[in-house]
Amino acid sequence: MKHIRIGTAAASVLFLALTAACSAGSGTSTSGGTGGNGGAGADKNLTVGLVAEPASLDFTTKDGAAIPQALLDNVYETLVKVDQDGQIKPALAKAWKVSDDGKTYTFDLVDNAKFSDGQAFTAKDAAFSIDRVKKDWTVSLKASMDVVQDAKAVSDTQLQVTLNKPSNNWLYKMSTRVGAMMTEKGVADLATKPVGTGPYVFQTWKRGDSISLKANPSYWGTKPYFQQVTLKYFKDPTALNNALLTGTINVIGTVQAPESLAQFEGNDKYEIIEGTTNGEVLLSFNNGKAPFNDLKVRQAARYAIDHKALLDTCWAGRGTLIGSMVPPTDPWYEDLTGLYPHDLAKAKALVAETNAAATPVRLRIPSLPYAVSCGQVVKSQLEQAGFKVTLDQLEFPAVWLTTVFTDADYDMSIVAHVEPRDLPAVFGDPKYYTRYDNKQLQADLAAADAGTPEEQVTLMKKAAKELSQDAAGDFLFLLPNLIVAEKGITGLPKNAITESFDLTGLARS
Amino acid sequence: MLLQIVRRTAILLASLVVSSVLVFAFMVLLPGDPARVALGVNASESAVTQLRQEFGLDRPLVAQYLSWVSGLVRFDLGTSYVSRAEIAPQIVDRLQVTMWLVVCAMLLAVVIAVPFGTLMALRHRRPSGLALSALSQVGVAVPAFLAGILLITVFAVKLQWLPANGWTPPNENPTQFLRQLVLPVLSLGLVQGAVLTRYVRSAILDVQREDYIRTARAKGLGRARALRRHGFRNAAIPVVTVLALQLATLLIGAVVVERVFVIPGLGSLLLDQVSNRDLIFVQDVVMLLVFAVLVVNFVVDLLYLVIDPRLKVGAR
Amino acid sequence: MSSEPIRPTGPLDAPVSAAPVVDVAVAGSAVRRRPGASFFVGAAIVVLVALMAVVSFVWTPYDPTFVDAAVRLRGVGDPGHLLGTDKLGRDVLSQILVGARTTLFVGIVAVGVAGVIGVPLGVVAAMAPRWLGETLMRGIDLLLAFPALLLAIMFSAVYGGSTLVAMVAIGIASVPSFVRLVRSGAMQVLSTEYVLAARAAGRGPWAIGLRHVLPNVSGLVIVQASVSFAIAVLAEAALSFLGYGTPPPTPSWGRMLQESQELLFSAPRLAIIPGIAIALAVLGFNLLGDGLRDHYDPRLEDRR
Amino acid sequence: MTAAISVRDVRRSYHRPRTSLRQKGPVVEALKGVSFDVERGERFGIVGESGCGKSTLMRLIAALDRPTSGEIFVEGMEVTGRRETDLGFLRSSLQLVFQDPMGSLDPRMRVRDIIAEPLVAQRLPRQAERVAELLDAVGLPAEAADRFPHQFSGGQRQRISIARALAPSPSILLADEPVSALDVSVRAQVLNLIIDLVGDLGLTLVFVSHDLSVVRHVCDRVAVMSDGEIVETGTTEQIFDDPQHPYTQRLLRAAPSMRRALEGAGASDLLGDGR
Amino acid sequence: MSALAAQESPTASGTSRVLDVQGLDVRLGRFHLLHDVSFTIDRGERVGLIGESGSGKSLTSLALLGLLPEDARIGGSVRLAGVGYDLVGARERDLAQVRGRDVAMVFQEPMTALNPTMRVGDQVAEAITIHAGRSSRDGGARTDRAAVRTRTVELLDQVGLPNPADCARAYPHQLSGGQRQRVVLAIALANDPALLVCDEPTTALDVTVQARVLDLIVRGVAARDAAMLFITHDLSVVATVCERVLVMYGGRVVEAGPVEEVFRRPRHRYTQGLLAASDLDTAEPGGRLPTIRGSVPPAGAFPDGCVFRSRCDYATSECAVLPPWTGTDPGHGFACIHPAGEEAAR
Repeated sequence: MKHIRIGTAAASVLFLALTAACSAGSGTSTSGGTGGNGGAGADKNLTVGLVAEPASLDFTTKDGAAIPQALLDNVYETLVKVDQDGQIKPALAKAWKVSDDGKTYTFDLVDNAKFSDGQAFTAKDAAFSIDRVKKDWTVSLKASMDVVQDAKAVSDTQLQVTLNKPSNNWLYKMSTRVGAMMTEKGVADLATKPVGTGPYVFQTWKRGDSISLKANPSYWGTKPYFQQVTLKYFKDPTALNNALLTGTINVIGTVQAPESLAQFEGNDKYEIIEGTTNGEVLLSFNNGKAPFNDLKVRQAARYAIDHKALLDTCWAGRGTLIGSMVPPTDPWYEDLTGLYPHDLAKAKALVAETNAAATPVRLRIPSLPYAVSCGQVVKSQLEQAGFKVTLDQLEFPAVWLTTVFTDADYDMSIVAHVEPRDLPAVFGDPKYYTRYDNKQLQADLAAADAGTPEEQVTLMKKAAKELSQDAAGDFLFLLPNLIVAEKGITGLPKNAITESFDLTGLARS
Repeated sequence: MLLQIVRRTAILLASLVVSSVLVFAFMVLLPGDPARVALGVNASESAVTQLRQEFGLDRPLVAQYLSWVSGLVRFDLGTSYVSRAEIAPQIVDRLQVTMWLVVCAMLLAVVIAVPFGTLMALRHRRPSGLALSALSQVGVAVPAFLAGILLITVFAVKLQWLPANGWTPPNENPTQFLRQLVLPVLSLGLVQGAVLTRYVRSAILDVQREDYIRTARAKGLGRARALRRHGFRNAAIPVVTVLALQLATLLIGAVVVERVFVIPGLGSLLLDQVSNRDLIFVQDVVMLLVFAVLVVNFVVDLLYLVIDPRLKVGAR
Repeated sequence: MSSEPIRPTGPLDAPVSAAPVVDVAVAGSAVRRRPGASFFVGAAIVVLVALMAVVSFVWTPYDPTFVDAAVRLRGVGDPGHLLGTDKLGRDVLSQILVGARTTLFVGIVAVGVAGVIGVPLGVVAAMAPRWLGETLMRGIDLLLAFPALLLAIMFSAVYGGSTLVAMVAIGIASVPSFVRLVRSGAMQVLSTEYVLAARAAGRGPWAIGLRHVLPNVSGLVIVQASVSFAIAVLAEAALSFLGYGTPPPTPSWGRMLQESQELLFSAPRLAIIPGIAIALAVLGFNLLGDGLRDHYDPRLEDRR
Repeated sequence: MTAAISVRDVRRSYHRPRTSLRQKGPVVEALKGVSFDVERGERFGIVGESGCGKSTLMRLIAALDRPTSGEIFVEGMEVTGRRETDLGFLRSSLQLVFQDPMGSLDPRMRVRDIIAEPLVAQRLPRQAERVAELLDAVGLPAEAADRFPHQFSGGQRQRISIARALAPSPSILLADEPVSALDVSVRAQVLNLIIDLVGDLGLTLVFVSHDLSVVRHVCDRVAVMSDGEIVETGTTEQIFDDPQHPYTQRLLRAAPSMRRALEGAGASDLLGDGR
Repeated sequence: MSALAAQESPTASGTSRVLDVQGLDVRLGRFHLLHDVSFTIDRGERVGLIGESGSGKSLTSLALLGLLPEDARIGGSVRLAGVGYDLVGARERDLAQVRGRDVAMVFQEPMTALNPTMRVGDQVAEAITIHAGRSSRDGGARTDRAAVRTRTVELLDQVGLPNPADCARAYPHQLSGGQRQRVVLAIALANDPALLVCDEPTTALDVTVQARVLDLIVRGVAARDAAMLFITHDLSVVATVCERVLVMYGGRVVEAGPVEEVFRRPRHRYTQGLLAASDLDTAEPGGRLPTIRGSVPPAGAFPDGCVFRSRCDYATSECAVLPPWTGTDPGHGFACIHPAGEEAAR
């Protein structure tokens, strides 16, 4: 169970998952009727600019949020999906039932879905996909399926999954990449030729440049508007902006330089969409060793941070201030920003009291834009409170992951945890890099997973508050979902709270 | 002549062997187990073992080195630890992109450098020559990426004449290819041109002082004609050296411009693979670059044999 | 810069760099010209950069790393912030001043590494028996196959990104140009009659190396050092741009430029100011190198 | 009494780098078995054209190079085959003056240090006084010691060279084309100086030159070298008035002479018999 | 072109004057290097120009061909038979046509005077073809490649190169210094110039080689009935080769006249000193030689008035004024207030 958490979070920090799907509410009827290749004009093509290019197309063996961002919900589909409000909705499963003991799930599957290699999607494929996670996946995410005891096809359209124990989280995880439905014949070349049932078919991958998808002509559901979608990758946020300004791309899927939004604001050629994500930018403390094993030191640090000023300077004021590890889109959200208001005097007093200024603390940040920006601000603010801070920038992912994440060789770090509902992952496991060991919290989290939905909400609220009060970390802010698109592109999601950049509902008016 | 070729070939081969050992050793020194890095921090022990076996990482280093080198000789560069894709076609792909960029930029540089460098040398004591010289000094001092950013700002974003970035293969859409090529080639070519101009100037100045130029002028060749007929060939020797090496080192050096213009070239590939810790890939790319530099040097050496008859006899 | 650091092999030694060829001066002759305009302009710029660095030790308008949300993105000429502030509200003038330190540090490390390795190696390669000298030079040629940028990236991957690591790499990549230059200069010195005279006087090889060879190649070394300095400054900027250069919070002109990119439209000054600083410093060292070359190289004397 | 210099069948060959795959590089014989003696107090001239091996011979005598075979004795002590550290006697008893007045002085050293170099190297006492004495002896003012070589004219530089050579009070002076690079009007001054010093100090002089008239003026005995060999040796009168070897004859004839020219000899008269 | 060809006849005066230099004056930077140099050379005449380093003799030769550095300021006039304009101040393009055709030059350093990357024959052939078509003498015939090749080999043969056809295919580095100097001579003689300027052509050569080359130069000039200006510091070479001599010191011609007269009875004190200092033949062997005190000053450091007075034993305060030229014409006389050869009379 704990292992699950470590794994998921590890994946989540690999890259920022940036935008959300919008599975529901593609209200405008898509007119994908012309069919074939001939008719699709330029307006049926879409190019989306994104930041992180995948290193491989196989998320069963390779970590990283970039692969599901491109492929999940577009090429691969899952049995269930999460909508903009965080609710679980049908996808390849039309409906499902949960047994009273919460251990057996029976899914009724759609009967007209086909894989892009022409085979029909059946419950056998679903059972195969779930079994394969446990058998052949090598990424640590596979642990989310440890709770599954058995998956079997009752009929072509009915699947029965039995769990070891009740888990609220499992069904939620089925909406992520571990729930991706594959075919036995299609798994040979996962890294280069993904085969799924989705609205788009993988076409080409120009490494270092772009991935092209084309509309699946035999898609079982509502056919997508765009016949051809290119996901183009830009390492440099400025280049990404320039590409939109000069018409090379139609959409900036994720703005990494919020300051630069100024050039799109007030320009009626473009539309800016701002929403929220699951990405809590966490100033993490190494709770396992001095000085941050001392509550007063942690509190001093929390008081020292002026969150408003920090958000204004390092992320141009875009984003949401949060007081704990819960985004507003989660059912158990509660505004806790008042717990540790900016109070320099208190911070100074606490620093003086604990002798925290005696030795410099190492703020070891990954080489990611938001972390580099925030790191310098945090350093400056902590120093005003009397801390001595050395700032180390570690190459991300390779160096940061080994040094901070694996070896916990750090005092403080800054990273955005973008995994949905990741509080238990980040703070529920004492072996996690935060080294936070709170038995009460762990018990509450276990009970929340096993309990009824109402119990889950209550217990999670309690955990979140406990966490914040104990200053297990400082929750700097919640990353905004920032999309810039040419005017007239519709169906772009306001919030980014899943792993995929869902292209299904996009259209041009 | 034959002896010279044999001798230089032997040096080339020895250099290749030594550098391949160096590159291999460097990669061994890199911290972290490639298999573990490839699989991510939380990969299971069995998966790591399996990958190590699959890629032969459990063999002795000598065996690994030999199989790598024998692969290189057959142009079998192996399979990426990370993406599991064949490496050779990817490198070829990226190399083509970079070659377009670098070769065009160097052509531009030559087109700028030869006339301006010559003019600067001919007028090196006059105001016009000094002005050109100052201009070239400024050109040398501007980082290529800054030039790129400025060009994008003016010609792409403000004037909207050309695309700001991106890459289209020439066979896919020749017009778009050319439009996208202009700005990166300019930003690389102008800066390289400024650098090369300084060399041309210096080489021409040196040659101008040679006695044989005076002999040629005493024969009745005008200043410019004497330089053209007798100077250029001799001035070409240092300039060709610089040019060839600029060409070879730009394969990686262009990475900054590739980054600014989002061009999927060889340098970007190397940076990506370094950050992915795809060691076999990095090893191959580095070896390719080393190979390129060494071969270019070799070719330049042979070229000297053609340009400079004194070397044919091995006079030292 | 993307492209700087290339040095040729081949029969004719012509060290290549962002700035032009360092001519191999005739070692025995001391015909010196009075320094020209480029020397004075170059020296003035270099002194200015050095002065900025020195001043930054005792005084800067603000702590260059002090973040003040209240004054972010102030323009040039803002009262209290002469060159304005960046997006974190840090004082640009203070950063430029302290950045000069980084720039000098970068050059000193790179040139220091190259010189400390290259000069003795060059002298040894010239004084050693022929076979040893030749072998040494082949080894040095091999180093040419590893361009500075490549070495810097590889070094950063191994030892972690820091200015020091990157600059040691740049320095190592500059070693060949020093070795070749010093060797050819030293060989000229060794072929002079004053070295013969010194041997006839009873001087041993060490004394000849120290008392005759080194002083007479020092001019060449100074010129090359100046040019290499410029290359190192450009390399640091390029590496910072790629994220392998000077890490925050140390102020560096290269990183200031890189950080300012997203604000190119709303606050172009944030790119222009460090851009000018870099170009100026590079220009200064190149001009200084040129001026020194004119001074030390009698070949430019085209009057007979 | 032993000879000042005794050269016994000295050979020196160089390997040129090979230029073909099949053959080894050619061997160039710079000296093909040279033998002669220079007596103490003698002024011995060596005459020959460029490439005849006279400079190589000088270097071998000064132990600045090693012969391929043969032996060289200076004042009865064998020079050949000794290590550099065992050559102290040679360094103090034999010194050289070179041709190029610019290239033979280190441009980075003050005249004082240049002249004192043999004294420093041989750890001799009274260096400062000795430098002053030597400057006086070669006719340079005392304040010259503080200046650098480039501040002097060619003739003055050659005087500095001579002062340096005399510093360790050698008994033998090897002069390799000491006046060839000097202006005619200065040449006489330097020749006078050398002749005076050699006479006053009782030095043995070996004087190498391509200029027959200079050798004739300075030396008592002359050896004519051609192509790595000594073709003829004799007293100055013998060689110049009655040359025996055809090469010597040709050499003497080819040298333009003012006297003969004014008597009406033209360019064609410089050539040997026939054309 | 035709205008030039039309003037290809002896000058109106009827004398066969080839070169007429009047008041040649050269400044480079802040140095005044040549002062008022005047002389003439007639057809078939061999004139020597002697002087030590810094005397301005090489500068004079370069001025004759218009090869001085661009920033040199030149005054006076240089007129050449068959050329309708003053070479001083002429345009580079016009000068180029004169060089190699009407006036040719042999330089001091044979090792560097030839292009190392070009075959010797091509370099000679180039000298022929440059002026082909422009030359009235052979018309366009010389553009024929075979004819050019034949002429090249012929020229190389004339300068005494063994196997001239093989030599033509050689590169300069494959030839010895003496052979290279012959090639340079062949290039200079290719267009049968009216004037051949030789700037220390044998200084870098061995005595025996020098003898050959001097002989070839004299023969080549004689065969063409050309005028020759022979520059050297070696008095005996001048005495052997030339009929008339100009003595230069400090950028001025201090004495001029027939070789016999100047060398037997020098009038200028410098000429006298130079002759005495260089005359080793008559000096007592091992005895003291007469000397000129001091050394040649560096450029720009010569005294005004008489340039030699800083080294002259006879100098008086009168010498601070520039001594007038004593003599019939610039080609015969001296500039000295206390000339030699008058003490006996006094």
